[in-house]
Amino acid sequence: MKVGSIGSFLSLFLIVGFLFVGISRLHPVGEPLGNRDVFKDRNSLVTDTSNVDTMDDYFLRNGQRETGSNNIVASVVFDYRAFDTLGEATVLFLVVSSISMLLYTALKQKKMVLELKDPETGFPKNMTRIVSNGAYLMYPMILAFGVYLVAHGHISPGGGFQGGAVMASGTALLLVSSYITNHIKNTYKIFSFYESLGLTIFIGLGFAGIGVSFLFNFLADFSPLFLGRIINLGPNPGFLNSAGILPILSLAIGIEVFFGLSIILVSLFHLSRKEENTLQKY
Amino acid sequence: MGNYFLYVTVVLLIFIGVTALLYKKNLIKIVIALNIVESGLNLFFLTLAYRPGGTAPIFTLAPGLEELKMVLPTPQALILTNIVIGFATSALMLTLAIMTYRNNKTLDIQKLRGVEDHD
Amino acid sequence: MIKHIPILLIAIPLLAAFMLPIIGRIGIKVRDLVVLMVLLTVNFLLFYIIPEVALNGKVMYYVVGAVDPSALHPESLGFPIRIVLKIDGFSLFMGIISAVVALSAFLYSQSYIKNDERKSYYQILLMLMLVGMLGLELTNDLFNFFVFMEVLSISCAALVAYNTEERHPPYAGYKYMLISAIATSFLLLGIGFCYAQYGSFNMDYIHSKMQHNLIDKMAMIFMIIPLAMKAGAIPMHMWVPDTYSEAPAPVTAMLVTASQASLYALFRFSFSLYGNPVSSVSINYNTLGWIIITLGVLSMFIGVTMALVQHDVKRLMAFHAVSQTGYMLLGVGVGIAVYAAADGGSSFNAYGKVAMTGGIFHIMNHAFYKGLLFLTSGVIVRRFGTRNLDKMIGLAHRDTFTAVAFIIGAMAIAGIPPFNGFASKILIYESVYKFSPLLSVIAMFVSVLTLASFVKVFYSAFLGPRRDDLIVDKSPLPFGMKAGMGILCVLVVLLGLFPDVVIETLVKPAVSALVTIR
Amino acid sequence: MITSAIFIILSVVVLVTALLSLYFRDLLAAVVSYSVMSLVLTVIFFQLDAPDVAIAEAAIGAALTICIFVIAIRLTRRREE
Repeated sequence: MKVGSIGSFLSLFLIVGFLFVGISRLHPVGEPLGNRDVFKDRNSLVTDTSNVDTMDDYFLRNGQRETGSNNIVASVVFDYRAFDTLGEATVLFLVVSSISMLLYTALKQKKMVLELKDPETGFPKNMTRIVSNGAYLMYPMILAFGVYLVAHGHISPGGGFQGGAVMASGTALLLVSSYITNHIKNTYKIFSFYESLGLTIFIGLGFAGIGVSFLFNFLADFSPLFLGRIINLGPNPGFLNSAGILPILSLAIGIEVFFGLSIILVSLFHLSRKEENTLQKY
Repeated sequence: MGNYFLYVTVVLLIFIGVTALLYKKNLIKIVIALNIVESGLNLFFLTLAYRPGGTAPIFTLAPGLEELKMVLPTPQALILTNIVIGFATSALMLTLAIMTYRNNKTLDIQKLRGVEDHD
Repeated sequence: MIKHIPILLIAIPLLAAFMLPIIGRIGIKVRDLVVLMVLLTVNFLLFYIIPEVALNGKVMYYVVGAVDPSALHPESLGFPIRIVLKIDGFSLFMGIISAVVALSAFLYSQSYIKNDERKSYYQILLMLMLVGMLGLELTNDLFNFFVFMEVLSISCAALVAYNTEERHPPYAGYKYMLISAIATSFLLLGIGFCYAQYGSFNMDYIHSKMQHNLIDKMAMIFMIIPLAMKAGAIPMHMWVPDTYSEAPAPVTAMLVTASQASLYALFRFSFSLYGNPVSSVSINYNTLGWIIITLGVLSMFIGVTMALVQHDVKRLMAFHAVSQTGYMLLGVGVGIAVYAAADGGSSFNAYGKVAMTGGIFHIMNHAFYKGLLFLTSGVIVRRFGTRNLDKMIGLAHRDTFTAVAFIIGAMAIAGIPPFNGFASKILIYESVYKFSPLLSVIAMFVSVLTLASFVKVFYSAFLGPRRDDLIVDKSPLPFGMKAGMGILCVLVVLLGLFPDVVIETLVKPAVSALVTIR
Repeated sequence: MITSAIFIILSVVVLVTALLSLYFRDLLAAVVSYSVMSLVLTVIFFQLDAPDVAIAEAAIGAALTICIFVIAIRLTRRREE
């Protein structure tokens, strides 16, 4: 015990000391590596790597032309470092699988009857009519906002993760305002099917480009009609049908994140509901 | 310290989080502490990418090319990944904490310490 | 197609894992067959590239998503912009270990894990664990490494807690996840420091630009110590016995390999990211080597002494895992200590290289025999319904196969000649003796203690009168469990009989991949 | 100069809420405090010209994380012993 507390104090001291020394040697805030004038003479259409000496400058300077996406962050997430995104989607899938596995026995132990609707009024229990109706009305709007974020990921701030997370927060709203479905098993099956589907689309698109290389953006200059629209370089309003496979990847991630997070929320919430019911019984 | 206050915030956040990780005994409190450390890391990466007076790396509605100065895009992309990973980690840890509570009726590390001595 | 092999190794198991919830609805047989086929494919691909990578010494690069996947960076640009996968000798060596152990763990768990709906989740997690290991072994990108580290640790933590209805496994899983989360957080901090310095995540690029200034050294500390923690070296070994003993047996066999993957990363970072002994501003290799040697000797000694007093068969084996990690650290540590010695590399060529060969060969041997021992411990625990050694007796009358497998594993871990433990330990003894005789003596002494403690286990569990009343599970040993143990048994014996072949084909390329600079 | 002042104020708020979330013995209060921290961090991220990250942090850090924390507290116990 004594040795442990001394060791932990020492390690804490060391970590903080190292960190303070480290930040005093780092570049000052606001002056990262790279060239400030990356956009000088930018309208030349050949690949231009003069004046570029870091990875980020390359993305800023050539990202828009190479991927056709106005949002450079989206082009990094879904094109240049799409493999990381695949890994991240794997992490989410992994956690969903683990939570389903860990809670499987607990959720299956006793048959549970969810009496969510009050038989007299027809509205959910525990919540006033205003809350439940308000949640019910807000849910489509939250979904619409999430879908907007997903669909416009390559034009404006947003993308698969953000949109999926916003949609999943809608699910959370429905859950806390008691609109939980009675057919939890069916819900669960459908959700996990769509989650797998989203991931399969993602990795399938990766395999589709394997003639060149895995996750190659093969639609970027495939056809101007289908997701290959050539955009003006520099500031522009942006078009939905540009950027190649980027919007599809974003959509796949959106589906995966929405259904994955929803599964996590539904199973945890279901467990808590069940415990309450058991408590009330005894 | 002048220019370094964002870095200092990062270090203090990590310091607070690690202190709590070492000295807190409650399983859920530990998860909160871990999330605070992760927030510090997120802030660290975004601070690395920051350029004062710049714009977000999005060309829609950006000002003209002449004075365009953008923040670096890669750290933002990485932090997106890290946020989702952090959420996933804390969801798993909370589930495990719930299972621990169901089986042992306690969330205290010191009471759980006897757990490993069994045959 | 051969140029796509690095990505296929990761993408095929990923695709299968993603499809598994859908495939599982078609039928259980189909699902099992798919998983088996995927694992066999991964093994086949890894063995298929042995001639090219290990024998010809070619390094395979794969740039994910680029127009030309084998061109490291766009023309007229001096640095890579995309994620690069890289297979050299060491990656291939570790990949083969992971894939083989995963295959035998899968075969074993086909009979060991009860066949219900949770099993498809179990298989998903097992496959993603393999993906995590392969990913972090093949990648050449720091952030990608972090992501796969997370994949690995989350799947491990969930699998450790597989028996949720028992008292202890959820807490063991929580502990493992906490340790991993702390480790990966600090790893990310170190990666952030590297990025702030060099504006890139590519290991080779950072290595070529490395300035070895203060921030680099701090980044190294923030990256090496978490990895040592995850590998289970001594000051941070507290989680090892808890997690190893609570997990199901096949998962424990995989966990050993997962720890070896962290060890791989430790060696990889200290050589391929920071190693440049020729440069005058480099880190002090002698000091680093002695730190690693000290860690190794402490791990060896404390691990084995803790193991001697245990009465729980799985905890005993877990402490031996800590102890055996010490041998690898000792071997490679000696290599590092003489890596940049002032004599122009003569002592490195004389014995440092042999020590590293021994240390790295021991990784493979340890993964195989420790996996085998944990698999047999699964049989023992299932037969007696308890992990307490005092309540076991006379299993050899009933389970001859398990007894033979256990003897093979025990003799291998103690370093008795015809088995593989001897082959790597003799290399370590010989070369370490030239470096410092005392260390060599300690290593031999630890081996003797290891033998003593395994004799104890064998005596209490397998020998003695036949007592059928103590045995809970009386069913005959299923084929899957036999197959899982059989593969590892054969490998242990083969590696012991023909160590030269393996050393020449796999271990020497692995060592030369690490020390290319000299 | 204005941005510096904003950053300093927001940083102080973040640190205070982080401390509070570890200080409260009532776990629910701690979680709410953590949520406030996430929300303020969102503003900082937006000030750092990272709208993508800000949206993600708002949706995940400030909404969904809190949701699962609250469920976990409901399933265990509310007071820290």
